[in-house]
Amino acid sequence: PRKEELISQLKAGKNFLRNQDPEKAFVEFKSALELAQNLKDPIEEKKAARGLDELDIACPATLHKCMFDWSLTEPKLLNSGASLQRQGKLQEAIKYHSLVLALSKREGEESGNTEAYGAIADCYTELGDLEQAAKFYDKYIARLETD
Amino acid sequence: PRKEELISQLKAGKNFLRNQDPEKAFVEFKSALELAQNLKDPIEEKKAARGLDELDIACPATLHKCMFDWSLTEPKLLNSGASLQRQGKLQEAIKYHSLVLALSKREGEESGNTEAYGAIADCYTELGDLEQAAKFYDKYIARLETD
Amino acid sequence: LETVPTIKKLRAYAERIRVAELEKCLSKMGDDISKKTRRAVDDLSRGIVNKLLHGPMQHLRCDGSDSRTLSETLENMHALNRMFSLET
Amino acid sequence: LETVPTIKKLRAYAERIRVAELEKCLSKMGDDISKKTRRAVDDLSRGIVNKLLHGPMQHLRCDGSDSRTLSETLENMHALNRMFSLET
Repeated sequence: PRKEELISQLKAGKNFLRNQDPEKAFVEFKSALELAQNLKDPIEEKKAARGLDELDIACPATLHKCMFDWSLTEPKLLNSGASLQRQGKLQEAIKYHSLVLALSKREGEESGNTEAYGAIADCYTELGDLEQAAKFYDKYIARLETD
Repeated sequence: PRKEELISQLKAGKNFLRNQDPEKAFVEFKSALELAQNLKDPIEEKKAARGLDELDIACPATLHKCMFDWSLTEPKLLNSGASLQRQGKLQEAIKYHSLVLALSKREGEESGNTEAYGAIADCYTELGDLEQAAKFYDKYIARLETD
Repeated sequence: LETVPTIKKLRAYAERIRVAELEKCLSKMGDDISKKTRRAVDDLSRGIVNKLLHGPMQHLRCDGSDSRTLSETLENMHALNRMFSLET
Repeated sequence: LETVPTIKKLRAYAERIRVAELEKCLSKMGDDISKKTRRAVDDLSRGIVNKLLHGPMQHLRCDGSDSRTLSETLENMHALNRMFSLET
């Protein structure tokens, strides 16, 4: 039954990945990886790790190793987003930075949100969507005085 | 003869102090202090130390103890200048900051000069001498991009 | 909305300065700094930049509800473009 | 020369931010930091502030040799006064 749970998590992760929902994909692959490690199932563990790697394209493959420590994960996500942005992969960069916003809320540690809001707004500016950019810049500016 | 040298240094220091030339007074009292320490002459040593204390009114009395280490002296001088400035003793504050400029040149370590130029200009602004203030702000601004 | 590109350029300008100064600082501190120190230094650099940018950024985002605000916002934008050479 | 008081106020504004952030950083780092680290952190804070202020400060000190420069300098001053609330 735990093996079935693992397989269904991997399947769900892939679905979320295909539907461009990185946060949910991240959650599924992350718990699949933990489960596979508990079950000592190296094949499924590799699949879960590959899912996380796919999620983290531009990001060092070590991301999934430290994803349980948000203080390490967050800068990596922000860096990956920034690097995608430099490559002109703006939609993907927005996804990464949105992931920071989503996960930081769960982690209760929102110090990277200022940067994430600003970076998302930068991407929308480059995409020519000034309305969206302005919306995110407003959130960014509202946070500039906090810590 | 060394004792005579010491006494003439102390005299010179007091003269410079009276004539509001803190840099030269500093140099005289500093070498008098060294000389008195070498001669193991506690009375003259105390006089030299008192001269330095007088020079450093607002400054902790420990200044003369660390004045041979510029990396310690410089922030103390800048702090003393700033504290005099806050007390409205603007002419004295200008003297302190000028001392930083003069000594840093000799020490070959000019990183505090940006702050000294800016602070001197601030004092002249408060004194209403905008011409002098502008002159020092120009030096300050020219240094803002250096390290 | 005309001011949006200026916000982006000003952010980039400040970020270049922040990263350059941070790297200088880290190289002075050497390799054996703790994670806590690394984080404190990073927070310091971001804190100063963010708090200094807050005023200008806010004044680039007045909603143009009355004309005085709009023209002022545009003046702020022109001044920032000049002062930080953001046009190029 | 009209811009001289603005330079002073802008310097004071930035210095308040610098000192506040520096103190936060030092309190995070604890008491057992080396003189080298203390100095590097201080230099970092000054470096960021000075380099960010360089542009605006320079544009407050154009000599008013032609009228266009003078009026621009005054516009810069008004914009900075607004953006950093320096008038009060």
